[in-house]
Amino acid sequence: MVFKLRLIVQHLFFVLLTYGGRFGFHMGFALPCFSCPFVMGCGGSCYLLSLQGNWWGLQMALANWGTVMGLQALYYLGLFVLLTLALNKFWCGWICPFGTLQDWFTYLRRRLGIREAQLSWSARDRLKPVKYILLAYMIVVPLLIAHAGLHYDFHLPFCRSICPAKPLMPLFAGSTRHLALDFTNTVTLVFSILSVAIAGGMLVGMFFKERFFCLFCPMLVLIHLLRKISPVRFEKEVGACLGCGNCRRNCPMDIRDVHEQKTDKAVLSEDCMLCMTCTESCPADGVLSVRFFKWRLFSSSRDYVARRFIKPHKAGSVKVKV
Amino acid sequence: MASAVSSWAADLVSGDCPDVVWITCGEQSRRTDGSITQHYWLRSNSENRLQCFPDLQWEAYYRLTDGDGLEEGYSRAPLTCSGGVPHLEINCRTNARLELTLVGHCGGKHYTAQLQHALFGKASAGKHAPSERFGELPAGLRRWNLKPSRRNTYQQTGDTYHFIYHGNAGSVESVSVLEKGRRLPEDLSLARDGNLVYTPAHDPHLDRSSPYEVKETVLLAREAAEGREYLTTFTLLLHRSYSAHLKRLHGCLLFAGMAVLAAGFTVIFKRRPWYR
Amino acid sequence: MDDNNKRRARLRSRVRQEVQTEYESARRLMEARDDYDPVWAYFLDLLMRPMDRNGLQAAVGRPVVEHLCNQAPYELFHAMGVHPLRMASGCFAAGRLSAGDFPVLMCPMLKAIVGMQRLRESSQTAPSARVVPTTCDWVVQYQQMTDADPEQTFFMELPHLRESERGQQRWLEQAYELVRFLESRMGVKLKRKALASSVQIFMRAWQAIGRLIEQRRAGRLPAVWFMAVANSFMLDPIEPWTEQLQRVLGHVDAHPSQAAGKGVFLAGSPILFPNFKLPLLIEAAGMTVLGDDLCTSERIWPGAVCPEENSFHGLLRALAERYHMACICPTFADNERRINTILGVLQRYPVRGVVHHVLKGCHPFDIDSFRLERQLKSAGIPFLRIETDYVEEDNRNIATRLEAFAEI
Amino acid sequence: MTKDEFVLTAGIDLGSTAIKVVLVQGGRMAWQKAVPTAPGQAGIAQKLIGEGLAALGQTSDRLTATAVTGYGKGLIHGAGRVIDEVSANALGICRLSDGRARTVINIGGQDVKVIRLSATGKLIDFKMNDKCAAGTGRFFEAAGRILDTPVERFGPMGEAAVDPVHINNTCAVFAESEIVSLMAAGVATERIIQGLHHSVARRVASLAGHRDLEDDIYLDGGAANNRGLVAAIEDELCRDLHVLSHPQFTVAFGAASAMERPPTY
Repeated sequence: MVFKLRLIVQHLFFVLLTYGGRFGFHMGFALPCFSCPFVMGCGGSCYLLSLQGNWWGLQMALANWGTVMGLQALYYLGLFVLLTLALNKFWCGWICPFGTLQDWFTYLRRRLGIREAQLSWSARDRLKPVKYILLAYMIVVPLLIAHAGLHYDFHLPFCRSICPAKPLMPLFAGSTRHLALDFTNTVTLVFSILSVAIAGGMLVGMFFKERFFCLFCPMLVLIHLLRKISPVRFEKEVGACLGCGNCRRNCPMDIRDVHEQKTDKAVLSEDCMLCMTCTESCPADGVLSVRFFKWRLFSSSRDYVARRFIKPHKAGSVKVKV
Repeated sequence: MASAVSSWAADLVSGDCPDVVWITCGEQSRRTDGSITQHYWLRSNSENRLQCFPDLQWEAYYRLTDGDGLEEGYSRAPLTCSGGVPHLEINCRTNARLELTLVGHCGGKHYTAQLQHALFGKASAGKHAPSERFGELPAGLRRWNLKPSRRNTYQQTGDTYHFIYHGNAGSVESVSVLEKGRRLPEDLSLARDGNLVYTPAHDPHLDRSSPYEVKETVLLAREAAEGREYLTTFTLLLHRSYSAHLKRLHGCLLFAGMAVLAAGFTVIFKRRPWYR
Repeated sequence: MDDNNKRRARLRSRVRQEVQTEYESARRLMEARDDYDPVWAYFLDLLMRPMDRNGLQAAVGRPVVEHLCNQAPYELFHAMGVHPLRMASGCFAAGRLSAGDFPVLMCPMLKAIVGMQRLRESSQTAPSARVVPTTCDWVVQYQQMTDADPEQTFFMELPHLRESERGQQRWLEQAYELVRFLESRMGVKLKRKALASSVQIFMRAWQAIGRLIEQRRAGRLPAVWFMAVANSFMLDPIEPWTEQLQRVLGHVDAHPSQAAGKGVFLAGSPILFPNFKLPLLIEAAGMTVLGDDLCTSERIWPGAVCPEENSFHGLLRALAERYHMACICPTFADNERRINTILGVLQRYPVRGVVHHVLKGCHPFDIDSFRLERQLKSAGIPFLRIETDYVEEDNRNIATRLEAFAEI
Repeated sequence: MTKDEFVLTAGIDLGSTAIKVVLVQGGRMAWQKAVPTAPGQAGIAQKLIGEGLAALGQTSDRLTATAVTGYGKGLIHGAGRVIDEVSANALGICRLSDGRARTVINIGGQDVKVIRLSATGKLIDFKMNDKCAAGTGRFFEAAGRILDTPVERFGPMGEAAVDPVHINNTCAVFAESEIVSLMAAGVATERIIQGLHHSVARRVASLAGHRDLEDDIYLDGGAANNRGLVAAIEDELCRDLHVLSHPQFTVAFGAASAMERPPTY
């Protein structure tokens, strides 16, 4: 069962990326997933930090780009591109610890039998450009700091003012520092208020809507930019699709493109995180399939849906995508 | 150091000697092998310039303590005279804590200027080579001893620093704090056994500037014994406080408040009004 | 007045006699086949049940709710302890009872349904409720045609535009309305756990049918028998029916029949017992029907109910969407995916042509068949449209065409 | 092809209105005869074959095989091969037109068929009218009874007619009443007959449709002998039609010549 494997991989990486640093395991500073560097002893650092960072990121003055630090910045960018090419959106659906955290909230909600808060199609479409705005914000502010003399306290703008992972993930390392309001000066205060407020809102959002933050996550944009040259392919056999809508309803990201696609094969959209829930709940044989180069990792089949959604012969609740 | 430096009297009449002398940080440069070189200058508060003598009577002792343990004795650092002001530079290959002590005398005044600084060398390998190994500091030297603690490597306002004054504490006339040469109104009292606890106040200007901004606060102890005057200074390179301004209660309240607000909004508005 | 009633009573008893003989002869026809086996007897018995509703009610042991098109989720009925009876029937003789009130050129199935309704009304207790999804224009007239009690009839307004949020949302509201209607009629509260277990039970039936469809695609099961099984769906409680289906699977595995001649895909208007005329003619013309998208055969189970979550709303939403989105009834406005099933089967199985069955007077399927014909012919797939009704008189004409089609 | 010279096959077309028998030798129609349908078709067919063999001076053992087609093909048992009439028609018209035919319109006794075929005579697609027998042989018989002129004379009389009257009913039943009213109005029989031809032609044209009629269109079946009808259909279809010498026997000929070709599936 794919979703069982996914649970194992998610939780393995959650432990590795949150506590790995304490055992000397560190996956570098260019991970395409939200492994938050503010967690003491984290097992790897999210690339967004390096992107905005002043030593090896956009915030470095133009002059330094020629020096050792410039090389380091390119090194991190190259590492990020390599990692993204290798696993594409698997980073989001299978590895990102913050995604795993959000999934826990969803399991909890489902266990309590509470209904998911549905977004209307128009509301969902209005949310799509938010992640581009956040990405722009994350790129422009460091450049302003480096070249336009913006005050240094605006450094790491996305991490310190928007990202809910910064206040929430360190809780797993026992530090509530990032939940505190920083009264050092107005900028740090505004940033910390924003950060804590957004984290509070996201916490509830995660509970009621599956993978709520992933709707706004700029990492999706960065990974999506490399989809053409990445070997990972998510394809739909348009000719055999029954149009039953399972893929659209079961998708944590409420993606409609997979269901509505009637002409071309590629259905890896910008929001998709390759959690393969749609492929697991598609009752038509061979319609949806995920490929890596020429190997088919997994494709939909009627027997799989039967095995997945039918509990063996004892009464009781539906064996649902837990 | 482009900043104005009080000059040093040409002759050695004790009247012309500067009242207070302390160490200040110069710029830091990173060598190709990743190690960093930190420049230090001597500054004084009196108007006559601090002039290098033909035969420098200042000695500089320094000790680098890096992550894996204390380095035994002190080493001597070559003091040079550039631009008429005594100057020295320390090269540090790995992350280490520098303890720098300069000793000198002019006329009847004996000066001791000290400083502790955290240096982050990222050299690929090897320990930093001491220029000239030297045993202990000269005996009987009046100096401040800052009790090392993990928190003090990154000196920041609002932290408490425990000093022990080596010299006969009884004859210490006054202990004062100087900023850019001006005496701050606080007066500190030295305990009988020479212990002093000093907590630098937060500086709104420092808070408003960048976290890497450094404010140099000098701790001065005047002691007069047997007709000589001992002026011992310790330079604290204070950054703005890293965690003093954090208010976790407010943060948690805001967090909880937002969560409740969002929950209310979601339950009321965003869950479609279904028949059930 | 009473001789009028007497005359009507005499007509009704004669029609009941004719209906009886028509069902009997159809059954004997099936039993006379050389691949007949006692394992099919269960399904043939079930197929005789629509005539006597009391028999069905006794067998099922639950109050019976009649329903027409199968867009109303069966799981909802089952979870509320009610048994849905599909009123659809292919009995020509029953049509005579209602022939006087309808135009000549009209969907014969509906004539048969109304006829059977009148037969049942006279002899047995009237049904306590009737659920009618508003698919085509004639089904919508059902309540007025049979001037049934509006209180007993619940129209589920089927949104004809499926891939729009409004459409899906309105159909989900209809599902909630259906639950409310059944609760008020039956006085039974629908609980989440019951709904969850019903979904499980029907998913097991879906799985068994899935394996039967695979056997059929491989040519090991004649189309007529598959249609017998499909038509008997919900004429018996679902669990025994599923167990019997497992036995049939064992039987077909044990001695499969060899597919003779060209593989053909049967599409179009529903084909109902006792009127298996077209499948039999196709078989006689030397072709085997490897797949079909009739809403009384394979299309009773188009997709699978895969609920995203376990809450009451989640289950209901999964049910509503499965029965609404996966149905290919031509009355839907956005029905481009209907050809997908055919192309899907054509790619995987040796199917070399499509026979499109149109009941005379069934305009939705008739008009849709021209679009389908254009699409299939552009894809180079032979296509034959057979427009017929429940009479046997044009068998020769159809047989000629089918034999010729076998040649293409 | 010496081998073909001596092969003698028989094709029997048990149509709804007439039984047609053809003897084929060397790919040519050697002998053909048609008799109206009557019960005991098997016996009639055998008798006709015997008559044909006698006419050709051949003995029955020279007959290598017989093929049966048409509505009644199930009635004769023991025939060499049973072929459906649409494929037989396609093959027959292809052989008789030396491969030029692409479309053939067959007006039979009970149905009208429009068949499209490939150069080799293989069936590509076909259309048939459904139950309604309007515009078929039966229709002309009924009209003949009312006008009490034999069907054979319909052709010349129709051709001779100058300005055909417009008969808008194609349904055999209603057409009769319309013909009676026209006769009462004193309209000349020729004009009525040509009017009938045109109404049938309209019916055939609507069935055939204009889109997919490929060129070299042939017309066969019993009604094809009727020159007036052929002219009317050409006029309605705005395409020129070819009619062979014995249009009624094309299907039987196709069945007979199918013996040399192995069955398709």
